[in-house]
Amino acid sequence: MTNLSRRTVMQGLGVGAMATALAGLPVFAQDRTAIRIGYAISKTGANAAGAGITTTPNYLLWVDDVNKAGGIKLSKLGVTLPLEVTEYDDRSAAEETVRAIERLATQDNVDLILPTWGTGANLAAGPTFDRFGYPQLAATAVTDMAPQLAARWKHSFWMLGGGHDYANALVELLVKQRDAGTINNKVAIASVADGFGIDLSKAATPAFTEAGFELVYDKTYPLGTSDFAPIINEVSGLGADTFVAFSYPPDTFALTQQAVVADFSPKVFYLGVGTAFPIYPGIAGPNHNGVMGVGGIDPDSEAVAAYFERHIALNGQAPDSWASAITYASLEMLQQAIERVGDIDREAISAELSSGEFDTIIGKVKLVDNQLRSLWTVGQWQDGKFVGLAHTERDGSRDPVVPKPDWVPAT
Amino acid sequence: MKLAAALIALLALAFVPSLVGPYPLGLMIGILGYGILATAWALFSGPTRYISLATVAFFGLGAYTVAVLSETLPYPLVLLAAAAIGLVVALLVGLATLRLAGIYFVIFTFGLTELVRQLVTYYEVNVTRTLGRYVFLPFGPEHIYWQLLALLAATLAIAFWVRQSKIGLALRVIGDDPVVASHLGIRITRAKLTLFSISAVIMTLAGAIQAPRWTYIEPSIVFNPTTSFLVVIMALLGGPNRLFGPLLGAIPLFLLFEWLSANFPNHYSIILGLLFIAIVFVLPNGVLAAVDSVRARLTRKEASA
Amino acid sequence: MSLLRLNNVTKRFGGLTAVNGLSFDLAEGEIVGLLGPNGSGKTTALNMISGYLPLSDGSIGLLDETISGLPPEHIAHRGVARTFQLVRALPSLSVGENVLAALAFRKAPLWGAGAKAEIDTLLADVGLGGRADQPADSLTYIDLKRMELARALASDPRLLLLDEWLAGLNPTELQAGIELISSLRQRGITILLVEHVMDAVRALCTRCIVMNTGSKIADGPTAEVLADAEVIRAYLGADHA
Amino acid sequence: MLSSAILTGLVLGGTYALVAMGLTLQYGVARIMNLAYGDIVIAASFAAFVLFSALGINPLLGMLLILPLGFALNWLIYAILLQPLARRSRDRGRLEGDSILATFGLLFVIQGVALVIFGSGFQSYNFLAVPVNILGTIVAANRLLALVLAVAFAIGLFVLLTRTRFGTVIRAVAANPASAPLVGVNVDSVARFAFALGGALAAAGGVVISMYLTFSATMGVVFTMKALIVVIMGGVGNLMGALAAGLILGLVETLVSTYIDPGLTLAATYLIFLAVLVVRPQGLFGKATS
Amino acid sequence: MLEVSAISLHYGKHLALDNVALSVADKETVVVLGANGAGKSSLLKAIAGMVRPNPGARVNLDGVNLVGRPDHSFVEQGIALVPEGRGIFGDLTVAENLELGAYPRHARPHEARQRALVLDLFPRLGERQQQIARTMSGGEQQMLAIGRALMSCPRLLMLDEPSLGLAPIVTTELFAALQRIGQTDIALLVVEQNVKASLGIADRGYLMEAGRIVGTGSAAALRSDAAVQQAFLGGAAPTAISTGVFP
Repeated sequence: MTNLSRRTVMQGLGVGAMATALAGLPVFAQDRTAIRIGYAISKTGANAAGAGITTTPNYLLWVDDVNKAGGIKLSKLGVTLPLEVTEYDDRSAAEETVRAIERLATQDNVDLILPTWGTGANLAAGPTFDRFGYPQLAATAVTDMAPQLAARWKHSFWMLGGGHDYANALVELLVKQRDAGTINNKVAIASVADGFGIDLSKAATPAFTEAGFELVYDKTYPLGTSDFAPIINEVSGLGADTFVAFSYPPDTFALTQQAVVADFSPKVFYLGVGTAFPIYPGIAGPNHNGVMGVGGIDPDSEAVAAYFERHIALNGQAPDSWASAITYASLEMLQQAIERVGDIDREAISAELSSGEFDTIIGKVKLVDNQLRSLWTVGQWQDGKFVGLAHTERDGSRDPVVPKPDWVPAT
Repeated sequence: MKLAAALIALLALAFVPSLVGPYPLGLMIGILGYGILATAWALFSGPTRYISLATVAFFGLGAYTVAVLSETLPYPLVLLAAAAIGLVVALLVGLATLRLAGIYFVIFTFGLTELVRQLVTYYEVNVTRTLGRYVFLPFGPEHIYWQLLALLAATLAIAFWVRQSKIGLALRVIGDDPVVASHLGIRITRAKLTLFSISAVIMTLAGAIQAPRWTYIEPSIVFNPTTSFLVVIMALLGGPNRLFGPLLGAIPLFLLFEWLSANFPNHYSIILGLLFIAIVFVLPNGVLAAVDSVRARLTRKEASA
Repeated sequence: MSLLRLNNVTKRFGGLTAVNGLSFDLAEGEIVGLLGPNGSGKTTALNMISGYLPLSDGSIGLLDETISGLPPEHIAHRGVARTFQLVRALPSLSVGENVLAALAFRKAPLWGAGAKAEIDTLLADVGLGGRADQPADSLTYIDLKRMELARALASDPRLLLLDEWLAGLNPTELQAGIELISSLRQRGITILLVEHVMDAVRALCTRCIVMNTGSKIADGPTAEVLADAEVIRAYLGADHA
Repeated sequence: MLSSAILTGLVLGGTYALVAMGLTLQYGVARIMNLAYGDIVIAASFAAFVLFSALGINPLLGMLLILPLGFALNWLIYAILLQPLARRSRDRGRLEGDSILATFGLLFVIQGVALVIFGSGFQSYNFLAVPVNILGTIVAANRLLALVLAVAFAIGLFVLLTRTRFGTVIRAVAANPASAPLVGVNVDSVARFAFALGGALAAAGGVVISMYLTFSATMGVVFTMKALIVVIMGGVGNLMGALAAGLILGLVETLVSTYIDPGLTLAATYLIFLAVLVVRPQGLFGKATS
Repeated sequence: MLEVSAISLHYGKHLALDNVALSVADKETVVVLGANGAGKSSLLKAIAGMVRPNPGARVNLDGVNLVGRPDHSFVEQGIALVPEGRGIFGDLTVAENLELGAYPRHARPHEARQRALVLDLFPRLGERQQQIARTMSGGEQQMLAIGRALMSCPRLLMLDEPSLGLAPIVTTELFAALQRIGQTDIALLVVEQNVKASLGIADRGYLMEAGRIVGTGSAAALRSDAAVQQAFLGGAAPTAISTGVFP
């Protein structure tokens, strides 16, 4: 590792053009002792917290699971090889992400590259994955551009849907509740002024309006806001039974606390990223019960339960109940695709990912136009689990609890 | 003679993309990007000693200009528009900061960058209803590399010219004592605004040229305040009052970051931090000053030998 | 015709009136002493003439033109140069560059080879010949004063404002300093001198203006002014009369 | 509505002031432009979190442990890392440059250690999240605590600085360190004390905000920048200035959020900060230098 | 009381003090004369501990060598310096400046007594107790600087060009005050360009040139010496001193 990197630095200085030429030589099968996986992930900077919850632990878990099982079978080569990892810190900067992928692809010549965390970073990395022909399994990017992107970059796979998926599912679920008379017609929305919040609010605003809801509050707040008292104070006086926040984790936690303090307890309390995090019940205390949010899991799935157990055992923390399982599932797909191809043939692996059906912890999965369409879109904390209420392909396994229980005041 | 050497070096560097692989080229792009920013930063901040943290404001504006206009205007005009926007903002910033000095200037420029970021965000969110924008320009890394190389050459040429020129002297006088400067007949406002604007336009162009490399532009990517800090550190490390100082600060630091993040992805922060502290203690006057003093010691030894 | 004319010049800082209705004229070629106790407003007056401080009231004219309200660089371009009470060298520049800074930005700028010759001449004039390449911050106090004078002269002034330029010199140095200033008269430079060193005032000034608490209390030929009872009471004290 | 917005704003401003107060002491007296300040804040948040969640120690009691620890840690940081730099460069500009570089390094070290120990994820817990009704406005007790502490610290330090001999010594070192040895003041030890005291205040801020803000190892820089804005807006070294600036920023943020658009809160705070500096380049309570 | 010897001091490559020795007896008033750049200020700073001389230097106060101690401890031993430029705390009030003067431990018990002494010497400081020091005139600031030094109960008070930039009438007052101080138990070591006035209050004097002591003698002898007259009171070239009038 150290030697390799020293060489790399020399080349950066423009000294080692020769070495680069040599590095392009193919790796022969008989030399192969492992399948080399590379990834650059945000270990520092703004994205580190998100990556540390959803992405890194799952990469570690998958590598551990595979290697414990003896590795991945490459039938064409007649070997079963363990995974070997090269990891970099992209320092939460798009420029670093791009360069790290260039490095993994051309310098380290890894066999496969796992993507970084976040929508922006995955979009930034798209052309580079594409240029070097590596499949990109973007499991933590939410974008309505996914169909166009998948068409533009043939090796890219978009696993987490777009803003419309989540917004429409939420509206649909709420329409049922309204029509049943459980909630009134008024909805208040606060969105973080960042990629995720805007994508969702852009989809949700017209969807709510078309469904006949009255939007009594629909505003954005800047990334980094720490005090939500003004928003909660204003919203609590507007008579909305439904409060929706397309928020980021710190905001999600602060909004919950503030709503409890202000005793603003709407019948539907829906928050964005972070509700599905394992620490949410710890922060909200008994009040986590009945809170809705993005994502969800199938509480009755044994595969998911087993996955949770393995994740806790290895990482010391539970996975989140939205993108973690998807991330892990995307890795299972990758593994199965490799085994079906029987060799590290990235073109063939990509083709298999596009067309094949895979057996994962979230069930049988088949991509549609390089996109995972089988997603939990709305979840709710019920009995200590963040259970899926709405799914893009199948009916929810649980019914929503509306109205949610009243807040228990803190002591 | 020196000019000829510089041109040969430039020509040689222009062939780098055909000689090296994508990753070394990516490194070169990164080095050029930071080298340009640090040199441009030192153009104004070196002689005046006004530490500006507004670098990324201009950088980001450049990138956004490309994101907004690349579909509607031909590319050269997009760059021109970026330069014009950088110039206008630089003049506004320059006029607003005329009375500020020291730490007040530093934090003002930081606040200003954040304000620009907030306003861009607000505009995008509430007017265009999107946050991220996509830049699909048909540029490979080598195109970006060549453009950056040209911009770096131009920046160094400007820096060279400024050092020889009256305006360079004016800025040094202002940096030492603005009161004396005005009493000697120096038009302080004009001198400061001129160089601040030149420096800002270069930064804007650096952002504009690199935008296509990321495909996706959003405020948190292009207005990342860390960039401003890194540029200051690089320039200070190399020596902001020397022509090649900022560049020679950028190169080792950039490579150091790269090496650490690759070899110690989990302890990157700690090692980097310790190295920074060591640098302050070991190289108190910057890399070039250290090189000079070593060279001086060697010549003295030779002379005595 | 007068070169400089102060008409009812007033400066207030908050509630404090530092200079109060000061009026006087300087004729071309004069060396005039501006005297007064510490805090009587002399330096404030110089600062207003050079444009460093804006006036609260009144006006200042140079030849036929009103210069009050102009920024220092414009006043400098009209031929007013100064030194400062506490020497203000440009420490990161060399001695020569200190002088060049004045040459390059004066009304008829010098740059390049012509400037170099002029720098050498000016430095030689003040006794710093051959030291153009020395860093300014390595100079001693007296040499800094010399350099500052050379810098002021490099602006090619009509009017030179010297703020305690002779302070802190020992008697021998003082003698040399007096001769240097006296030689400037031959260049046709008018000099307004704020000074506490009475020997120098007596030797140099044909005329003196004395201020006390912001107002002018005496103005006339040096010998008369220094014998004035109020000047003795407020400024000189019995020992120095 | 207005009174509620004002109260909410003051409470938020209390957090800002509390976080900034130590920095104004560190920069004003010890002349250290401490870019690692926010990481000290976060470190204290982690300490409070560990005491609370692992040992069940109430953060208010935890403060009794964490404050002295913060003091000691910062005392050591100054003695080992910064004092040699301060000695090396008695002039302010040089020390500013050196301290920026050195504390930038320190920032990475502290952040790196926190990353190794706690990982990069979000941490949060609830303490004192009980509603307090003040004149009909509900505020969270933990946020109110921040305001109360900010005001108490500001007044306490103000009294210390203006009414005691030691306070006069501290102000003398702040105003003119070169002359302080002339009256027998050990500049090194006063600066060290001020830096350590500033660190203890940072730790106090960290403990309090951990009760209601979500934090992570990489978030220190957010607090550094907010604190710098407050310190500069208030006027360097001026505790009352920091208090006033913090409260003003909190008020502006809340009023803009309530009456204009929550999307413009941060833009408004930066705008007001910039406007203050354009009008008063030395900050609200700073002394003009000329 | 004060015995200084073998003081050499480098600023970079420049030798500011070259093996300087001098002494001040109890209650004595000593003046140091010399051209600008001769090293007079550096000498006072070295004696006050503000700069550290080259190894081997001795600043003996009653036989105890203070060299190497931290800068702030010199005043605690009884050596007070009024530096060039005065060094007052401009942002603090007059009263606070005086209070700080009495900061050294040995001075604290005598604060009231010393304050009375200072206010008696400089009545104007009494009128201006609450004024911010920076806003006072140059003469008043100089008085404050001296007053602050006196608050530390010094045995030796050193002044660096106290009359610099002061109006003649204030200079007269200042020297009168110094003379009164000289009559107390306090010894004075003064650097001055005002040769006439300083020799008027001094017992002894030293002549310095280019970092070295080149002569010494009683004030009366110096005053009447023709060579000193020539060198310091006009006319002669400074080289007259270096020929070694007082070997």
